[in-house]
Amino acid sequence: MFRNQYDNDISTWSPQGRIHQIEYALEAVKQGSASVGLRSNTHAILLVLKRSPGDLASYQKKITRIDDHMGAAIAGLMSDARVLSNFMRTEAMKSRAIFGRPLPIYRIVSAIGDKAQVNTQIYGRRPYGVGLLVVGYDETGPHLYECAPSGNFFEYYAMSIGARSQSAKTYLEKHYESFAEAPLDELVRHGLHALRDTLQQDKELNTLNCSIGIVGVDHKFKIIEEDELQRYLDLLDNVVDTEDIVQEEEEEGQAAPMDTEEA
Amino acid sequence: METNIIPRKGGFNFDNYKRNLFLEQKGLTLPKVTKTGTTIVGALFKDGVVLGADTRATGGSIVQDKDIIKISYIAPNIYCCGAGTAADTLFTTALISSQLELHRLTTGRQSRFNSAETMLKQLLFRHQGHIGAALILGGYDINGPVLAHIYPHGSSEHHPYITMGSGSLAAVSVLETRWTKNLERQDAIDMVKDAVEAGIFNDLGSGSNVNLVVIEKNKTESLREYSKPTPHHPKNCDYKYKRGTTAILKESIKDLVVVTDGEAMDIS
Amino acid sequence: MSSIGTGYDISVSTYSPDGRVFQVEYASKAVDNSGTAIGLRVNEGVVLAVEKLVHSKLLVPRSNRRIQTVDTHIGVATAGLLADSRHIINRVREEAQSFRDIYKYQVPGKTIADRVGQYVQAYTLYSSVRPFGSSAIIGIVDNGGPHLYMVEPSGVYWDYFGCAVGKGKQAAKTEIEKLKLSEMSILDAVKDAARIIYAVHDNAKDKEFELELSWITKESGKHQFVPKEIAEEAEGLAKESLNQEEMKDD
Amino acid sequence: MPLKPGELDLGTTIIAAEFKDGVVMGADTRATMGSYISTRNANKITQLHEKIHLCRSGSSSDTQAISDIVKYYLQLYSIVNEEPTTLTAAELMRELNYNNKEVLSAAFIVAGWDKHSGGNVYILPLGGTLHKAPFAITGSGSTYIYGYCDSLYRKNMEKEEALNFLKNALALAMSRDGSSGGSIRMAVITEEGVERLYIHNKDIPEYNDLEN
Amino acid sequence: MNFDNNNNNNNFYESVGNVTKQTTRPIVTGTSIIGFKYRDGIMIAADNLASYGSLARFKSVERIFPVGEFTCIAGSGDLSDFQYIKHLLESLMIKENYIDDGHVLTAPHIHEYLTQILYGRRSKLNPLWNSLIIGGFHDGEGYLGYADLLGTAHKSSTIATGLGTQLMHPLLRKSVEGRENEVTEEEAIEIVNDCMRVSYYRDARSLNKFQRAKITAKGFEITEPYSVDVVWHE
Amino acid sequence: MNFVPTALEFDTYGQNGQNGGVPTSLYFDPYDNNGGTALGLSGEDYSIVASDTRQSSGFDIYSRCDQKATKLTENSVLALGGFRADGRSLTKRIIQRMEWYRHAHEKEMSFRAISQLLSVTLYSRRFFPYYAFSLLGGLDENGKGVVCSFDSVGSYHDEPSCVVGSGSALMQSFVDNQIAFHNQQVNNEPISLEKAIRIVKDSFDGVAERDIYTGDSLDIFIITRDGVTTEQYPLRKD
Repeated sequence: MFRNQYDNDISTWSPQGRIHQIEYALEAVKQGSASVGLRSNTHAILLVLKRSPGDLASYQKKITRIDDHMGAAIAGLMSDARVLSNFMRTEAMKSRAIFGRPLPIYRIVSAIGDKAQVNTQIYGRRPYGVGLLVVGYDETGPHLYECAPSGNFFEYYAMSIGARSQSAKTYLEKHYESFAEAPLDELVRHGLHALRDTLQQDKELNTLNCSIGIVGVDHKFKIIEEDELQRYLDLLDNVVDTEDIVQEEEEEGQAAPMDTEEA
Repeated sequence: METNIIPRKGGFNFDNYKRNLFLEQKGLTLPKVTKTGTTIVGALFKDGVVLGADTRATGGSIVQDKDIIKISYIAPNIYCCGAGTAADTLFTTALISSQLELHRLTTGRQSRFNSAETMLKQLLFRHQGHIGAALILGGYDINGPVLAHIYPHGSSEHHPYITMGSGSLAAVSVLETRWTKNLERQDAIDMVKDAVEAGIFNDLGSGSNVNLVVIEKNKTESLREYSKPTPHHPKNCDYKYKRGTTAILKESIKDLVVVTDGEAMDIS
Repeated sequence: MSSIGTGYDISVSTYSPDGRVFQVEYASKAVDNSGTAIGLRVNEGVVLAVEKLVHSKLLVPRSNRRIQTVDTHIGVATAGLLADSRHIINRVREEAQSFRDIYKYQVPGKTIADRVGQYVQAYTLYSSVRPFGSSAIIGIVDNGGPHLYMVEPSGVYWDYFGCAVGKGKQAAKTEIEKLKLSEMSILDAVKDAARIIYAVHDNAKDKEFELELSWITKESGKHQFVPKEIAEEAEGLAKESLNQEEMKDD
Repeated sequence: MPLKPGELDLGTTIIAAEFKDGVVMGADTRATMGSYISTRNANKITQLHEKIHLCRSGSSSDTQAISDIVKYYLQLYSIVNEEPTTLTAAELMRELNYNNKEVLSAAFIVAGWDKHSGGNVYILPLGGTLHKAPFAITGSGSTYIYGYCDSLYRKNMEKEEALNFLKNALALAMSRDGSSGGSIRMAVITEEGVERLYIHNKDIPEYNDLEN
Repeated sequence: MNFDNNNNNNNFYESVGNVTKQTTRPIVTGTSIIGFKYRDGIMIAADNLASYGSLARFKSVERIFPVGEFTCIAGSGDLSDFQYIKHLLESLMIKENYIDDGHVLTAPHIHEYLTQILYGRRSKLNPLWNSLIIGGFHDGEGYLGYADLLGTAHKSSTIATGLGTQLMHPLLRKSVEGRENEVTEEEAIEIVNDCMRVSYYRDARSLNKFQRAKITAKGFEITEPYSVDVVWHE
Repeated sequence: MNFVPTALEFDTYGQNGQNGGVPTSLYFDPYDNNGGTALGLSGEDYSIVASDTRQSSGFDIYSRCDQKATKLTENSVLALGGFRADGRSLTKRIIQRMEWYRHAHEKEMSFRAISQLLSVTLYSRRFFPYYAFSLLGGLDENGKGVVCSFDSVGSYHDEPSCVVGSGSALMQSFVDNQIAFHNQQVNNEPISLEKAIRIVKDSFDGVAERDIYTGDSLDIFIITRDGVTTEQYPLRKD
């Protein structure tokens, strides 16, 4: 790994105008397993790949419900994610309490961005090591945002983060123009395709290693996993038997240089 | 003459009132009186006067009586609506009406509105507001139709339309928008009815039905339950108790009549 | 003198022997790496324009704005680290609000520029923080008319007629200097702002960009994005003039 | 003594003034209970004797009771003696006011014309004193017009002048005092008799205070 | 120097250990206000008087103000608190505006917000001494809400505050209840005039000079101050 | 004396300008009572929560359509009497706490858990109480109808039927007799849901006759295994 005298702390600029610590934090996100998000004109969905630390452990939860109209997928340090999701839940509740309205999605992601930025400017702090995909449905329709440890956040038609997310992005870029009008099932199918592209060879999605979050018109945010998931997986062609994959997933988990999904 | 004008000291004293106040402060609870949280209304029309009242009497937040009569007889040509403490309005008007009756028997003439008004206000002033009667006095005498209000402290004034009681603010909104000079009889009746209903529906102290009295020259008409704006729901269940519902804790039967065998009737 | 490797350039609380604070200069580098932002001040108001580089086609157009409103009468265009820019804008908003809370009217340009300058400068004083990697162009119309300020990572700010920051700032400045800003209508300023952004955009290095155009007219006194028709017309003209330039070059 | 609970209050602005031929008197028509206007067209100018009237302020019941008593005494007096003077009426009022000051909340202006001394104005504030004055104002609204009256009152005004003075003074007080308002009632008392005037609410002069 | 208004501690007396509240009693006050639904939306009215005790002190006080394009607030009670609330809402709307994410605070949101503010202050025993009417147009229909110094709130098709609860509300109920979608604008104006006339007749803290606001699908419109004809029977 | 307009909201001055219009003393009372009655009763497999919709203060009706009962989950409904602002605030707080419970446990709170939560929440304000009389109706973990009534600082207990609010003294004895069969020897077969609803309506008709703070309209929430349904019923409006 490259090493220089400017990458030790968050309060130092490199001569090129970069902050290496932020860039390293972005790497932490890539250690996490992949998450994919995409939206149509009516729905916004999340699809995640879950890892299990071992046979005796259950699969990590990677999608959290924030409110009836909002949910988030996480890639990176789970403990940081927990702090952020609690923050988001509190803010969402405040909005309902004070104004009686669901919190607009833009506002929660910008609040997270602002919170994250502070950690990139003060010595002794470290940036959050977590990337979020936030989906929500508010008065202005469905939204998908990505929040990064740098404090940046962007609104996308579709996006993926985490390990090998580039493959998913390639898929999404190829198909995103058809998402707007796509019915929900079609949108999920695209999402699963993109997610499958992040898998290593001869691994497949199954009801254990995958979960989906859906929100949209007249559709409260709902996490779909385990048996319920089968219906959606059936939308994909060539589903491989579950048993084989568990083993290999595990290996991938161990291969990570830093146990990013376990606090 | 000069000395006569100085009112004598005493005459009327409020020691008992002061004593009661003192005892109340020390923790004594005085008996509760029924107040007619009330809407009473009166209005002049072309050739007469209409008086109207609701029929609810309250004690605290409880309806004591759903159909109380608040328009009292003073004389055949004079009636009076009362608001405030129910007993006070009842006894004040009864006292004055009996005095007027005697006066009529003595003089053989129709009672004058002014007599009734003056007697009422002087009685109330003497009691310095401790008789809680707020009255609307309406009548027809040789001066034509007259309407006056009398406050518990004893002030009075003549006006073409008047309302008093807890619902008076509700009722006044109707009168202020609808009263004009020389109303027709029926228009006046409708207006007074609506004014009382405004009190019934908007003031919790007033409720149930509307009673009216219309006084014209040589004619007084009492319209009881002129309007019943709050109909009664029929019961949804039958509340007849089955025989044996009430527990029998003890049973003892006593023969109150002792029957003794007499001698056989002679049927021979 | 080269800074790298001297050890005088890793903390903002360290001067180099020749009296420079390299960390501030490095922060400015971050600003220079970003898409260009310019501001023009004419008699009728202020125009702000930003070359927003689009790093992915999955981005939702017209979201993720780099020009933001503060209070009602202030527009801020930024260049540099986006998150740092937001931090500065939030501060401008807080300052504007605190001014309003006390004095119950809109904060004047000089006051807001001064308060923001002080705030940014404070981040150049302590080793425990780093300077902002962002420059903010503040356009404002107050009682004294239109003003244009630019606050740099050092905390320095000046009142400008026209200013530019970001990748194409040199080229943009040259273009701005050619304009007769004191005689120009605000509609022309919009057209020129669009033209300049198109002109300085480097097609070879950065593929896509989105033009953000906003103004504060003296007439409305409000900061708004330039209405669609006017913006589209300006953008059309800008593209046209770009083609003509290219043809000339050929 | 303050008002008893629930007592009808003549918040009131009342005024009377001597002029060339006699006296003029004026009053607003508002009676309140708290901020509720229980009567918007009250009559606060009461006749005591043929050419003696009074303006009432304070408790409605107290002032009515006292004026009823004095009215009765003056009737007796006029039968036994001669036509009472304004001063006699005022002194009777004072006597009752003084002897019962602990239980009354009443202030009066007595004004009238008599053949001995022409037009006279007397004022009886709370407490039972009696004062003679060329003009007198009292009631809650009067505080707003002392300056106006002090600067504009002149002796021996013509009738129209005097009425105008009254009207403006009352209008000014009524426009500022929430407890005064409604229409204006006025009375002119001269050797010839009593003339009653009524100025409709709509016709009351307006001032630029509406902008302030 | 602390100018933070939300703290309410920016008080001189604080420094001498004597905790005072901003409004323990109303001083400069406005009287009753009314609001009701009609066919096109909401109609609100308030007179222009600020009383100081019984003194009619200021006669051109505007007690209706807009918040955004489709909401108007009218207030009775203490006017210093009312001005504070106005500033609060102005600041809030500025914030909402610059966030620029397409979300707009509408009448129900503002109603909820004000209720929370009022209830919060009453719970600190430091009330904002007002009764407010929130009139707006939202989701294709009129919205009318009430909130007061205790944090009590409700929605209704007719609302009146202060003495108007007793004086004007009966008239409103009679003319509007059950006919919310029939009352025309002309009729609504008549209703306002009738109510304000009664208020002028019977409320000693009122003035025959008032403003009317309507909030419809087209936005809000607040009239210039005007008066109604009155009748006095000699 | 009742004919006087009582406690004018903002009229707190020297009443007749005798103080030169300068305000005199006044203290702030943070509480009000907005009236209203709520009834809860439970059967074998259902429970009912009913409340009138009148909101009042003093002798004034503020609103004729103010819902006092709130559906919390598919098997619990909360009704509140007393001070409405406190009631609103309390409801909001309970709903928030329930939301955190959902976040933590990914399921709805049970009826028993909610009643405990409500009690704790009320007691947390022991020395500045919520002036709200609460009534919680629903189904317990076995699907049996339960109703709990709470005082304003959190004491609570189960009852087959209970009444809170302004008309409680009038209604309680009636429902005790009709629902819990107090003082009835022979009639104690379980009451069908349909009959229970009729009794509820009659109870409110009766109370609306005699309690001035109860009236206008009745909201009836019926909680069964299939969820919560509602029904409206008109009451006296005077």
